Amino acid sequence: MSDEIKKVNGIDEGFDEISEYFCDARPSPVSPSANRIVRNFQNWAQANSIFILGFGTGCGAIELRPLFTARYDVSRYGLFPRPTPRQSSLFIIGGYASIKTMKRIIRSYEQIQNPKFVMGLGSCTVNGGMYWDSYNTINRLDHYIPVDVYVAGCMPRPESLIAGFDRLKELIMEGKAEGANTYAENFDWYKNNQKKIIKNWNMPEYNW
Amino acid sequence: MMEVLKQAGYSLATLMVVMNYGLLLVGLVTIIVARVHGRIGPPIWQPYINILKTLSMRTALSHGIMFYLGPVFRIVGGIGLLFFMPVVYGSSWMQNFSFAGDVILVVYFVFFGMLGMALGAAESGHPYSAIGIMRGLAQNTAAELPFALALMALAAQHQTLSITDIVAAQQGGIAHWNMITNPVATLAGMLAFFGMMMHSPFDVHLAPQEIPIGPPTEFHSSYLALMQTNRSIFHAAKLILFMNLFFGGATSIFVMVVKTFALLMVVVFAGVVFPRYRVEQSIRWFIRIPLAVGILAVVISAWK
Amino acid sequence: MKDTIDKIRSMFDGGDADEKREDLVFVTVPATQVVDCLGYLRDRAGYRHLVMISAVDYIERGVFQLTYLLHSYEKQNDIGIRADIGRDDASMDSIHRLWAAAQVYQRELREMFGIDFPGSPRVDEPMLLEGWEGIPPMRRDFDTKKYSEETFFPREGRKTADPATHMAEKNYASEEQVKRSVKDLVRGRRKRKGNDG
Amino acid sequence: MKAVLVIGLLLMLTGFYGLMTRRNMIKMVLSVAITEVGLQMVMITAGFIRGGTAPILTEDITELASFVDPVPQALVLTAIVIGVAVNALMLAFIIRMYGKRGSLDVRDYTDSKW
Amino acid sequence: MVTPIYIFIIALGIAFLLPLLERAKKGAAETVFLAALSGIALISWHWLFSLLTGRCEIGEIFTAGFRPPFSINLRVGMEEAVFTSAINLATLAGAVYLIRELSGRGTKSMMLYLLFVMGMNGMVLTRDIFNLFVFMEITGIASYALVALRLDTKGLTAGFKYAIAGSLASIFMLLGIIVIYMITGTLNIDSIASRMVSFSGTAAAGFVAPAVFMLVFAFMIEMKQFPANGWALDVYDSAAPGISAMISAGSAGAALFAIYKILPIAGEGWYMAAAITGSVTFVAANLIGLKQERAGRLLGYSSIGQMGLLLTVVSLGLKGSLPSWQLIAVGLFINHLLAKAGLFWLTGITGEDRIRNWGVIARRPFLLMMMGLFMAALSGFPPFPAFWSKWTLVMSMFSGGMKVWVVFILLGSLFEVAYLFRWFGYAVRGGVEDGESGDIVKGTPEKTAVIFFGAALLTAVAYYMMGKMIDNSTLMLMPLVGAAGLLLFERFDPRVRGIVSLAAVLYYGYMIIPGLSGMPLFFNSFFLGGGAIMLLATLHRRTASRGFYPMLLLMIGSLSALALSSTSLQFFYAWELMTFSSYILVLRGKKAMKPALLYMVFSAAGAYLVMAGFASAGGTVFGGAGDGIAGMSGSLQMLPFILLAAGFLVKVAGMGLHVWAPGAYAEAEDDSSAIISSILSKAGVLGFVFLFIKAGTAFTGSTYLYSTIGWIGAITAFFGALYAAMQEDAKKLLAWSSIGQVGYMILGLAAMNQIGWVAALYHSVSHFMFKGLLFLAVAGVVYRTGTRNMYEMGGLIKRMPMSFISVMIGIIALSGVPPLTGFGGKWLLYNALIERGWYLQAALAFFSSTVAFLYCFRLVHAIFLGQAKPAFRKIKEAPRSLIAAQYILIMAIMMFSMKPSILIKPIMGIVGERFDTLLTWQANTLYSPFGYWNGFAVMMVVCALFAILLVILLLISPKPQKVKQFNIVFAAERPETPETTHYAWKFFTPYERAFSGILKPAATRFWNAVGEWAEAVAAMSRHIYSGNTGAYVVQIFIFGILLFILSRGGLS
Repeated sequence: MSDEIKKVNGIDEGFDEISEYFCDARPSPVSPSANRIVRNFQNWAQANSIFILGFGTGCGAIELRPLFTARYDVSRYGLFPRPTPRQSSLFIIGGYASIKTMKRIIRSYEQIQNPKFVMGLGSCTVNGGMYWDSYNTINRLDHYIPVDVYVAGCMPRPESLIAGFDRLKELIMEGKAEGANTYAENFDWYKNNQKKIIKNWNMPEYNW
Repeated sequence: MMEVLKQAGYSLATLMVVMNYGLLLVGLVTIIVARVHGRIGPPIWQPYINILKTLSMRTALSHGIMFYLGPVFRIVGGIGLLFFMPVVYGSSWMQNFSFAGDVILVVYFVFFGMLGMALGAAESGHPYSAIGIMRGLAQNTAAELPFALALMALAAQHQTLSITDIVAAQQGGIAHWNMITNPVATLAGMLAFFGMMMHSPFDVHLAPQEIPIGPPTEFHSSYLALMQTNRSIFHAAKLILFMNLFFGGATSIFVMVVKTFALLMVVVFAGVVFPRYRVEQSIRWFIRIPLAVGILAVVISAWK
Repeated sequence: MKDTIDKIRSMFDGGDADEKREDLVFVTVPATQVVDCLGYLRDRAGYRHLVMISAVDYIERGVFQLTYLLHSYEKQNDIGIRADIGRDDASMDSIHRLWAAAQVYQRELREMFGIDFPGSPRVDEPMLLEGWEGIPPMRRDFDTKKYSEETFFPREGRKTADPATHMAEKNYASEEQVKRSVKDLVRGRRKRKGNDG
Repeated sequence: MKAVLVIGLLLMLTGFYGLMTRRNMIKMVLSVAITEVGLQMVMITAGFIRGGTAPILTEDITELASFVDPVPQALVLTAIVIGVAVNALMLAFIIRMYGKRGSLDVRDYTDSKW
Repeated sequence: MVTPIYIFIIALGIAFLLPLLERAKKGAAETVFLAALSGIALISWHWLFSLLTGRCEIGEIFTAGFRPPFSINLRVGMEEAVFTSAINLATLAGAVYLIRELSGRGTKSMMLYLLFVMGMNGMVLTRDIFNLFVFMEITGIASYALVALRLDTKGLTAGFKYAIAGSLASIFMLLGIIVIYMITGTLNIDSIASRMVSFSGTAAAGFVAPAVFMLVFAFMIEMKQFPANGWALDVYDSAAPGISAMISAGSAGAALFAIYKILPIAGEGWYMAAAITGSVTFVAANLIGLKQERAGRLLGYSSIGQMGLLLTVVSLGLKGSLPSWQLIAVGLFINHLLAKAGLFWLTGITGEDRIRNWGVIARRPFLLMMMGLFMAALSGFPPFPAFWSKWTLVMSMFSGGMKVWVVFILLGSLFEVAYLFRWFGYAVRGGVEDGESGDIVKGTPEKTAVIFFGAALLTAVAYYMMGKMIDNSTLMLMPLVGAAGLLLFERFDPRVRGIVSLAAVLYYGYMIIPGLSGMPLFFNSFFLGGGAIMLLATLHRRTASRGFYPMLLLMIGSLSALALSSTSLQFFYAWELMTFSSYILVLRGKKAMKPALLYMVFSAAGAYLVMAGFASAGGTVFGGAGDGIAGMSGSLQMLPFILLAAGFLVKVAGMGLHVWAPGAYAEAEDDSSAIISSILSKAGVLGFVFLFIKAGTAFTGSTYLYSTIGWIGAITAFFGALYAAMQEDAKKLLAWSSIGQVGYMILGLAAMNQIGWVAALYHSVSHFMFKGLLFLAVAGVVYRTGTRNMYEMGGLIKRMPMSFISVMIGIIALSGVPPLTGFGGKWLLYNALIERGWYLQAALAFFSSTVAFLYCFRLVHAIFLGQAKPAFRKIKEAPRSLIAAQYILIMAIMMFSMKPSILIKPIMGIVGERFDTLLTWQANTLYSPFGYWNGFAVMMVVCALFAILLVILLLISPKPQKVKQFNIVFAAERPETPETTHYAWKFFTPYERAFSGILKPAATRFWNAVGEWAEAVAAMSRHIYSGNTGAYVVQIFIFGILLFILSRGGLS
């Protein structure tokens, strides 16, 4: 906020934007239901109704579109696109992620509610792919947010993605896709890694 | 007291029937849309899974008290709309609380949920929510114009505002339906119906591509579950309202299912064929032909 | 075109024209003359469109070579004005008053090469490298691989091959095999010979 | 008598004309004065009886009817006095005004208008 | 009886003695001078007193011991006594006012003043035509000199102009006199009149007409008739205000009296010509006054206008067309005398000639109050004499069939109201333009005292006239007494004043309400109860709030009186009182200058329509009291119905006549807005109720008229809602909403059936509750945030939760969503309209009520929801008294929502058996012929559902994490600032675009054009007053020609 606007609004010197405007609570892991039947039931529901938030900054985004067309039609498997992180559970990172993009990825990831899954799409998310020695592109996505499934390829075909979804469903059913809890448990490690590359942080620790 | 409890129990049963019916309808519509697109589509019970899934979310957040209450308002609006209407004519248990008010009550109650939801969505502070609400409200009010005219035409025709009486007047075969006896009013009502169902091409308030789904942008977890449940009830309730007003009501659940399904199909097929209107386009659309039809309907009905 | 080049050379101490194509000529002028020269080209010679500004790091010569590429709609040809500026404390006159669009290029050059354009709007705001410290990444003395390895947690197991060898193996496998087998054959014969011997 | 009447009326018209056309304030006052003179002449004819005597009661008066009507004469006297007073006052104003602004043109004194 | 000769003796004698006295003792002259004036005044008062008490007869005094026609005679009759008393009173007061100035100029000025007074007395008293001339000249010469007393160029010029015009007048007068003398042989007015009659048909008749013409012409010039009055304006403009006051009040009065004596000589034919001249002058002067920017000249225009009106009244009275014209004339004259003099004196005190700079007076509340009082008197607001005079005038004119006259007179009055209150607006709200902020108006004690004396006298006369004119004057006086009583508390803390007002209202209500029934009961409990709640809300005031509580009390009281009125006059009296008090309340707003003026002009126009309506109805008893609950009286015909309905439509801001309303509602102070919008807007509804009761449906054209009114109501409702949705200003939004909501009430009433009336009355109450609630809540917000632009607010729910709840309840009730009260009104309304067969109107009303959702949502969203702004992150909840008032209203809303029967049943009783009974109650269900509504059940179902579902949500939902305002999914970005994230500005742009075709402010443009045309005509025509003496002379001659033509037309 520029000084001028501050003056107009009468904001005093000690005004801290971040703490004023953002919730500063840390995330805490929420363990799944203790009852096995309930847990399995919930996992089944989670696995059969996956709302996708596509993060299409990389070239992989172009491979997401055909999934919803007549040729591949993932809605058969209970997968639907959803435009807002609040309602989604699967976060697909569509390719290379630059530092600037990472900031947005982290923000969106944190805004998804607890059982949340991440799919890394393409080699770039795996090890940097063809941008492996770039000064501006990350190499390993899983050092910044927990990734459940990687779909390798440059770019992977939609069929590969569907295979990835299958794998993800298996993981969910088995109760192994607990990325959100991992993130909350290793919060400091993730934040360290994130802050190592994002120099002007300018947002709260955790974006609720 | 017992009467009241009995009525409450009956209404609850009705609610269950209509809710399940509504959920299946939503699932079916998704499938139909998919088939039109040449896809297979999700299973018909997908709405149930979706609700279960949203219910099984482990965290939630709240922007404030109105945000928290918004979905409650919304679903009260939906259920209330249903509760103030007789669902099946002549049935002893599907009359709900229709003794509490006539069609004007029902029509105004449509806005209860909308307003409550709008308050909740607005408290989230998300600009897209506000934009979505603005669009939704703007378009809905425009759609009310031909609907009000159609309603007045019916009132003029039947000299009553009670839904039960309107349905009663339409008994005795298709020839007595308002669709036949007052085709112009029916036309006006149906044109308004497009807007009131908020289905494509009148779904600009959601517009996933420009304002990520509008008012519910911030809602999630159990809030979303309530809203999805409400969506099915609300849809079904609106269908039942129109069925009662123009298409002779229903004498059994089966007839109700058939008629409301047919009604919904009109909207759905129109929706898959036509692209989305912009807000001012849809408003202008309503204040042109449907308005003219509505006025014609009133004039004709009052003439009689 | 020819006249224009001559004019530039006479008026702004331009060097020899480097004619790449019939409709693309580069002229080098002293850095101090660039703004005047561009102004002349824009207002008098009809080169109203600034196509781009780019820089090349000639670390060997110790200079950045800036290239301003202009286009004339009437003449349907391009002129590139080149200027060398020193690598140390690289600074250049801003031309955002001639073309407002130039500020974007200048911002980029500032960010990627560290060339300063005093007075250009928002020139110090980064476009991409938020909070970047150290030498700008496009300078040739910046070791991007090293930086990447230090910063981005490289995944173990990545194999890097010489592209030429790799492509030869990948695409011309049969020929390679023949070669190798011939080699092997020769070697084997020798071996055998040796064994024999 | 008629001649006096006609002259009086003519003088009045002259005065009116002057009042309407003159822009010099003194001339305007003069016009008023001329009008008044004309008026007085008209008035005086009102009570005049040809061959009558002055309306002064002396002892040898026999016939009251031969008196010139005294009332108009009284009126004229009053009118003259008042007229003179007003004219004097106006001239006094004009002198003051001239002292302030140095002009006699009435068009220069339109400070308050509209 | 004291002989009038003493007056002349005192005046002349003292005048000659003054220089000697001054030489003998310094300062003695002043004392003697005042004593002399007092003596003169005492003589005239003595006459008046004696004549009133009948202690003596009308006196004829002969000079020189002969009977007329041989000598000059003076007469002291009732008229003379009244006029001399008034003139002498004014001149005495004026002398006190002027005393320092006069003594500063030496004894000569006092002599002039004495001569001036003597001349005026003589003009009134003498019955000799030539003597009249002499006195006129004496007055004239004295006043020429007095005008130029300051010896500045302006004054001298004015004196010169005055002298020229006076000379012309005297020339014509003498000419006329002499011719008349020649013909009749006498100078006595009475004898001339009697002898003139006998000349018709003889040879001398040829001379009569020109002679009479000359005479009348001369007096017309003296009466400053249009267009021969430029010089007079310059005189008022240029002389010292104290002198102008005397010329305007005194000499004009004397001239009026003179012409009153002269006109009978001129004969029947001249009455009409004089009346026409007078009314043309009245209209023209007031029209030209519209454009006037200088106080002195403005008052000049007003004076000339008043003279014209008086001339009209006198000549019509003499003609015999106006019964009780004496009362009208005396009322108007005394009113003019005191009020105009008072205003001139005020001008003198402020020393400020440009009305734009009159903000200086605002620092002296006392003077401002006096100014307001004089303004009210001059524009004919009750209880001042002009009000009664105008009322009687219009009544008599209508009954005499002079409708066109009424139109002109009311038009002129409207212009006068416009410019006077424009001036007053500057005084209250104008501030000081030239930045001389340290310049505080100081009046010397005697000047202030004189002004106060004038005002007191005016009030006394008003009281006297009121007692004479109105029935049940004690009751009608109550509001004024209350307000005046409250003035005594002005020095106290505002809270004390508020509590006293509250107690007064409650006590008053306690006293009167038990004795009432029917409509008066309904409206009184509504006005007084509502007023009490709103008064409670004003208790948060900490600022001085000068004059606020008296005016508020006056308004509430006048509303109550309105409901209690039982005659047309009482109704109109209360109506005008309400208009004036609410105008002052509106004007108290910071930016209210223009809106308040607009409000005043429209209200005045509406009031004139109402007055004309009453007049055309011809003495019909109008009002609520005394009306049973059964049947309609059916005593009104079409014309009065139209006029009254139009007048009330202005008040309810019916579409087309609404342009005043948004500004007035919005720009008043925040808590006043609540009162004005929620209570005052019902005054028009009340008017319609009474009107419809009186009119019934039996008269010719009733069907069309009612359906026209119904359509206007529906269209008003629609456009009110539509415009409300487009406002950025919270109070403007509510203002438009109020306009629309009142439209529903009119629509309901116009349906003329039981349901419609129940709907309208029910909706009145519920509109009062929710609109009061909303306005108060918004007042609290505006009070804290200091802005009215909704987009500048946002997210206040966290800071002001109580206000939020108020607004939420308010909008749910307003939008008519069940289960709150608003729905009942809508339901009843639709049933009424269907019963009436007004389906299209019903559909339009329905659509409007859905459009209401738009602004409802916008209001609550933009203010309380969305993004909180950093500037408001520390603001507190609204003041407690505001909140308390709101929660009383909320409780009422909840109660009536839960059990609508406790409100609807009494209303059904009040509506009574005027119509066929259509509504029936069965337990909690209300049945109409078409449908049914069980408010209780709806409420129960909704509450139960809400509770159950809330519990369900609490059970199924994980414990939510509370987050802050920027924790939103912002397309993976973070919001930059709350200002750019809060979507509130131009909220319904698409709607605006879609409806752009009908959103053009046609009415505003139309009225703007009317205003501009009026101003343009004024601006154009005032250029004839070029300030050039020569041109004035020409104008006098032109006027003469016109008058001649007029008289020819009149005589033939």
